[in-house]
Amino acid sequence: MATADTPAGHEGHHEHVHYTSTGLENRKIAIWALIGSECMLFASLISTYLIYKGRSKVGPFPHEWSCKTSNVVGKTAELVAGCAPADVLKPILDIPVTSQSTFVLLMSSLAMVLALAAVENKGHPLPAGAGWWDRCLASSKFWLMATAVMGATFIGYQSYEFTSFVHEGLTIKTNLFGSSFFTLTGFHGAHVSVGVLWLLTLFAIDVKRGLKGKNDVLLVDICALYWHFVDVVWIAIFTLIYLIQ
Amino acid sequence: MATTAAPAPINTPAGTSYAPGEATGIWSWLTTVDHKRIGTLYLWTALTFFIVAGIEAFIIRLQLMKPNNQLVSAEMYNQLFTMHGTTMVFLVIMPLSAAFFNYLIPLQIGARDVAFPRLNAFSYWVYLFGGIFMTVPIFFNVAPNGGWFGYAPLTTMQFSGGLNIDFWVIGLQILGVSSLAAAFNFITTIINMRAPGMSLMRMPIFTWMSFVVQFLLILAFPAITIALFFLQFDRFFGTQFYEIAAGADPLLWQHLFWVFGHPEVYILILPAFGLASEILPTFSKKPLFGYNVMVYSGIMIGFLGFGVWAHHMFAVGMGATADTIFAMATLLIGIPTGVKIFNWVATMWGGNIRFTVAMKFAISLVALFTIGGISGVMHSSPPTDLQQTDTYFIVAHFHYVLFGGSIMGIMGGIYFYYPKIFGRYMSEKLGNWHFWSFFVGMNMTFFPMHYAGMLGMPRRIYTYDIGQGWEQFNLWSTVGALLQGVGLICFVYNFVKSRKRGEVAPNDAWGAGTLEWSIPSPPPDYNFAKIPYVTSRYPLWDIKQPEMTAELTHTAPDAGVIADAHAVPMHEETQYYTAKSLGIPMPFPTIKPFFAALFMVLMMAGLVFIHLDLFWVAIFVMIGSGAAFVGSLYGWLTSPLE
Amino acid sequence: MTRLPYRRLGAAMCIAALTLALAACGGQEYPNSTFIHNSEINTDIIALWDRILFMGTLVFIFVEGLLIYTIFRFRAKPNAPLPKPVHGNHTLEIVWTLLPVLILIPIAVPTVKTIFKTQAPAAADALQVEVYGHQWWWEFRYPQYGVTTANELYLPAGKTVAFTLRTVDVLHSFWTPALAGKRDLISNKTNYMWYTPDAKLAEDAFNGFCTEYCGSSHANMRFRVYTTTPENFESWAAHQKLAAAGSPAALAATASADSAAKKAPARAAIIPTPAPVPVSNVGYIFPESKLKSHNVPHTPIPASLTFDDALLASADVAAGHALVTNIANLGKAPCLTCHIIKGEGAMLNLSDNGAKGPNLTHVGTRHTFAGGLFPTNAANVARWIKNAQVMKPGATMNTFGIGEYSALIKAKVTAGLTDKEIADIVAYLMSLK
Amino acid sequence: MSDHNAAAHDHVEHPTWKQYKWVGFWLLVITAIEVWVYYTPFKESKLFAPTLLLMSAVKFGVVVFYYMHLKYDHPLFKRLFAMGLGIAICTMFALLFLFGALKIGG
Ligand code: HEA
Ligand code: HEA
Ligand code: HEC
Ligand code: CUA
Ligand SMILES: [Cu+2]
Repeated sequence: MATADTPAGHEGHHEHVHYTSTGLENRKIAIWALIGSECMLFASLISTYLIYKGRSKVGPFPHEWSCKTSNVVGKTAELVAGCAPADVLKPILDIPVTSQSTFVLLMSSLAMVLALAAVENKGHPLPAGAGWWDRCLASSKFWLMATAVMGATFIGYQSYEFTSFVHEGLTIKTNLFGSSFFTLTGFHGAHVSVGVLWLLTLFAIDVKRGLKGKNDVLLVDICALYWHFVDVVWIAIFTLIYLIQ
Repeated sequence: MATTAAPAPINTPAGTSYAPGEATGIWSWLTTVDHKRIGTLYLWTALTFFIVAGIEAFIIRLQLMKPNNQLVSAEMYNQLFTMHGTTMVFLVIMPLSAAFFNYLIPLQIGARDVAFPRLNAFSYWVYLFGGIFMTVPIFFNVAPNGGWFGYAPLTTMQFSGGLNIDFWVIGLQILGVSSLAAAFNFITTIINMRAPGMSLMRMPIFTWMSFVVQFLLILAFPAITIALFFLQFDRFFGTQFYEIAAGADPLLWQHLFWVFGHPEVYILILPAFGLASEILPTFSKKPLFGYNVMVYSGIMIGFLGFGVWAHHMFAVGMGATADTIFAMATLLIGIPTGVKIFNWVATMWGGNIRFTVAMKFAISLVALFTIGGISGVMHSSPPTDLQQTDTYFIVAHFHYVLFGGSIMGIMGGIYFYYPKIFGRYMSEKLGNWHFWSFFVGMNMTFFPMHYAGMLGMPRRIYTYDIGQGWEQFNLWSTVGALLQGVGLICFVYNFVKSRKRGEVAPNDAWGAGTLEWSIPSPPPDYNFAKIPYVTSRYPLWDIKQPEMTAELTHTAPDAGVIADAHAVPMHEETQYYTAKSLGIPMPFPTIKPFFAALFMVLMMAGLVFIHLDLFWVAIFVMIGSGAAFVGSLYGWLTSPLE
Repeated sequence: MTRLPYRRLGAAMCIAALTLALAACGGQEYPNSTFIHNSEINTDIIALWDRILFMGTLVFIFVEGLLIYTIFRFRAKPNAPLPKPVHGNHTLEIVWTLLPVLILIPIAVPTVKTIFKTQAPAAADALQVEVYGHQWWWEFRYPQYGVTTANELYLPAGKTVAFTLRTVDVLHSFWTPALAGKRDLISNKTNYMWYTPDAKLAEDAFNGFCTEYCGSSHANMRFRVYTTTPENFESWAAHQKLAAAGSPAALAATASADSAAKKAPARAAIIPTPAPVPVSNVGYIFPESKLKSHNVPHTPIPASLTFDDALLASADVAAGHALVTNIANLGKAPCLTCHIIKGEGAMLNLSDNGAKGPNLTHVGTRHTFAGGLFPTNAANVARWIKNAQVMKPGATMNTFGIGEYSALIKAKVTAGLTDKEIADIVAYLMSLK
Repeated sequence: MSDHNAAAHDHVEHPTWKQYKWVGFWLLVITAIEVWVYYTPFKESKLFAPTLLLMSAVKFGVVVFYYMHLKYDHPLFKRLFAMGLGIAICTMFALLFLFGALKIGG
């Protein structure tokens, strides 16, 4: 897990390039194994959310809910505190806002691949007559920062969502929905936050001494894999939790 | 750093427990990143916990020796069996297996180290601190008391308000970090650090089984991690995952636990299977029978292991369809396991069997695991399981597989690899005492439990009434446990004494065929002076007894070789050199993983203060050690490895 | 090292055989054996078990036999040539992959059949019993009869019983080994099971256990099942349904000679009740003489918990009755805040679901109490009221004896009952037939 | 750094901006359709959930195969990922089935 300024692995120590059986980098294998493992982590969280969906005894509920059109599995209306059959509870999940944050996160993945491509292409001089866009594409700093900023924006959206839920009376303690929703999206948010810190670290290294060379490509690559995975998890969450009732 | 002149060997060892030229002293152990030393640390620590958990078991047995006994209180008993189970599973067998993963995998695949040596040290320290954190409370009568699978809602604040369960839930979370970190490490190591020519299908079977186990770990642990997070959030932050009043479903915990729990039992047994598969061929003087099938059945067991978890829940009323599905899936596991049993017998068939202590342990694994497996099949039929579940019949089953399987296999492994690790043999005489008292004692303890269970004795009861028909079985069990205790004392004495006084062992202590026996005992810190080029499954037999591997397909060393600067044809090494004189870069010793582990454990443990009504202390400890943890991690990540 | 351990192996086998022999013919009774055909469910399970045991034994004999033969036959002999290095044999390996399948199919087929048979819905006319698990005692309700009792389950032989299983706190599991398999009691979930105690069972008593770990006194959460003839059962149920002896309701009932219990609540407030009147006909009660030794609890009474038994002899039922049922004494003896005594304490309006403790209406007819831990007699009940937590670890009932240390409040009880008062209460409770 | 033995890794074609931007484009388009559909009467249809699942599976696949360059990378990574994902999805479905929550769209 050496970061860029370690002497290990490059800068003349040729013998230190360890032989590996597959020719692949250790760290890349490890990150893919980690991603495989994370699948199980999020599967457990998502399953819990879906299992508990509709089992809360008190509101607020994720989607539009009324005592009459109860989609609460096996629960009768009087279990819901203060619910008269005519009441229609407002859905608490805000699809338009979440669509925006989803959009931001998806675009951050695009920025991330561009950052990786920029690091990979370091050392290849820009073609003659390259426009501002080519120069932009070649700037790993720009794309790393862009990804981090978009990640942070996503976190911002999430904080907004969480606080507005709390204002509407839904906290992690309110009901099963609150507990499983905040825990699931909170775990995802924590992953995004770690990713943002990771990206900022890479950015700092890039500013300090420039990211280039095989080892640095790897550094950015494993971060990118992690980042995309977090994005992919959100794709699942957005559909399963927000859109499908 | 090409080697210019042949380096001068340093003195050959006279059976020291570490190779000559290596640093000694406490500091060298705290800072070590050498997989062999870390393996040894795992071994010592896990054996210590074995004694602790064994004494707990022994007190359990004393309490149950006669009806209406009043040796320990109900509360203490509940802590004893919870800690006995938890300790045996998480602090004894898993780490004993990890000791072998650490020590053996790099040696067996011809590597100089694991993929991430410092992460490896980190895993060990986390295990040690986590283990201490979980074990110490029993001396203050506040140990976990929810059973080793801690069913909700008993473990929620509402029903277990004390600190007991806090230690359990945080402790397991800590141990999970250790296991996961180690698993990523070994997956990478096995995939990527094999010597040239060491294709997957040439890997020693122990490495193969360990490989499967690492996947079980990374795929099973997340489920319990999440289940534990829920419980932790419930207990500390007021979430409602297991809050009955909020409409929670206690089966959520059970399912998440057993989604982890069943793969876990294969995590416990496969390494022992691997060790037996090394021992049996060696002492039969025959290659392992049906290597390929052994590999595939191991993979099969691991894979099927993910589809049977609900067989622990036949009594919860899942419905006939679900019961049927899980029963059928469970029955299927008997097939790959049976293949293993038969292949082991076939390995011995026609061999020249030498009854060393290691061999006896390995044979008894085959014999005893079969018994446990058969009772497993008896549980897998839901209607009959309804008479068995949560009785001593289950206790009999899992001790036959865990003691008869895992412990017997691992004990065999210890006798087998002791000469490699410490450079000296363990005493066979004491070993025989150990073996026989274990073998007889374990049958005497656990066989009667089958009867007790089928005759109606529930498990986890601290007392039972006179005249229920269980007295004689319990008495036998207790006497058997005493016998096992005698065996354990023989073992501990043997283990400690032989380090200094055992017969000095050569490289190849037993005439085995795999790579680890081609280097000195104990191995030098760099393992292989020259990385060997591997051309078959038993490279050492290729040199020493080529007739034994004649049937195997070999690759010529130069055919399509990916040339590594250090790879040379298979050879034996007898001399010690220093890594420096050989120009082998070694990872620097570093204390950073130790501190990272210490502060991480402190950070997680700090939560406990909340329930002592010391909110600010908790915040202080957690933030303080969290910062120190990040600091250590930063120092670790930014300092060069070698 | 190469010497063969014949002698020691022999010794080991002798010991193993001895264990077996002892187990098989210890000359002891196994009252909780799962191998007794006492119900159709158990008969099905035993049939399945026999089949699996047979298959298992085949595998056992085959594998262990082969193993022992192999290690004896192929033990190393001096100067033996190197064995033939056999690496595998496809045919053999296929054979022993298929062999287990042949064993497993005859297990799988009857397994599936039995699953569906035993989990089918119960017959519609079955006797309904609602089982409620409490830390650490059992509540049994007979909704068709309006009866609620604790720790002792009466069943008519030959009639199917449909159980509805629920818990009020943590998980428990309901098990009578000699009658049927177990089923868990799960929070927020209702489980079902049924079985038919064989008609051949006349007056038999069985021990039952909680088999899901449920905290401190999990081991002490036992119960008894009494089977009897359907007539006896009806007689028992009819009486259990009535209000407690001497309660306003019961007096009203006796007053109007036949079952005028309907009007009872209205009169409850009016009629003063100085002393409970012993009941002449208590209906059927499982005869004490039919209890075998293993049905009678032998739990040791904690030596630290003393009670002057002489007080019990001179106890005053009326005083006890007043202590328990007079609302003025509720601060001192708040029994009726947790326990129901049918016909008493109407103002507390406690429902079955609201009662934290066992229904005491006919506690005097029960042979055991506190989760089947003790025989119901004055000496035991007195100690129980004095300090329940000493009698049963973790018990949630208050400690009442003045000067006793209460594990619940972690302090000595100052405002409680004197031994005399306890004796009176006990006399009253014992009169509740 | 040119003489390394990681033969497999470096010589494969990596996708470029041209491809990346199309992937990004489709991700956006599909998300837009998902959200749009949510506000149409189709939401009440039985096909709503399966359709959405399909769409998100496509998004999932595109990111994994192109952005995470699994398509171009060593097959080992595919296996590592597929194993985790496969077991995770199977477990999830099994759990939902066991809890009677497998009524997507219902
Ligand atoms: C090392 C650990 C280990 C291993 C390997 C196993 C292996 C198996 N286990 Fe066990 N099990 C436990 C550890 C283990 N178990 C523990 C700890 C518990 C209790 C947890 C708790 O409640 O605390 C438990 C509980 C448990 C239960 C739940 C019981 C209950 O609580 O009601 C069941 C039910 O199906 C079960 C089944 C099996 C089966 C079918 C196997 C199979 O893998 C066995 C396969 C092996 C063989 C069958 C023998 C060899 C095969 C042949 C010789 C071929 C021919 C044989 C046949 C065709 C039958 N186990
Ligand atoms: C690997 C796992 C493993 C191992 C090896 C063992 C080993 C033993 N186990 Fe255990 N056991 C479990 C795993 C294991 N167990 C689990 C998972 C449970 C379930 C827990 C739960 O329900 O939650 C359990 C539960 C369990 C119970 C049931 C408790 C209950 O339900 O109430 C019993 C009862 O007899 C028991 C007994 C024993 C005994 C006698 C041994 C013996 O083999 C132990 C032998 C060792 C000794 C007898 C120690 C002797 C030591 C000395 C004499 C001192 C020497 C000191 C020095 C040298 C310093 N175990
Ligand atoms: C806090 C509630 C509570 C109060 C108040 C209480 N009890 Fe109890 N009682 C219980 C519980 C709970 C049990 C069952 C305990 C067990 O078996 O684990 C019980 C059990 C009993 C039993 C045994 C019943 C049986 O069949 O098992 C008797 C008798 C009894 N109580 C009498 C009394 C008397 C007399 C008083 C008043 C002086 C009293 N109780 C006050 C909760 C209470
Ligand atoms: Cu109730 Cu155990
Ligand atoms: Cu299992």
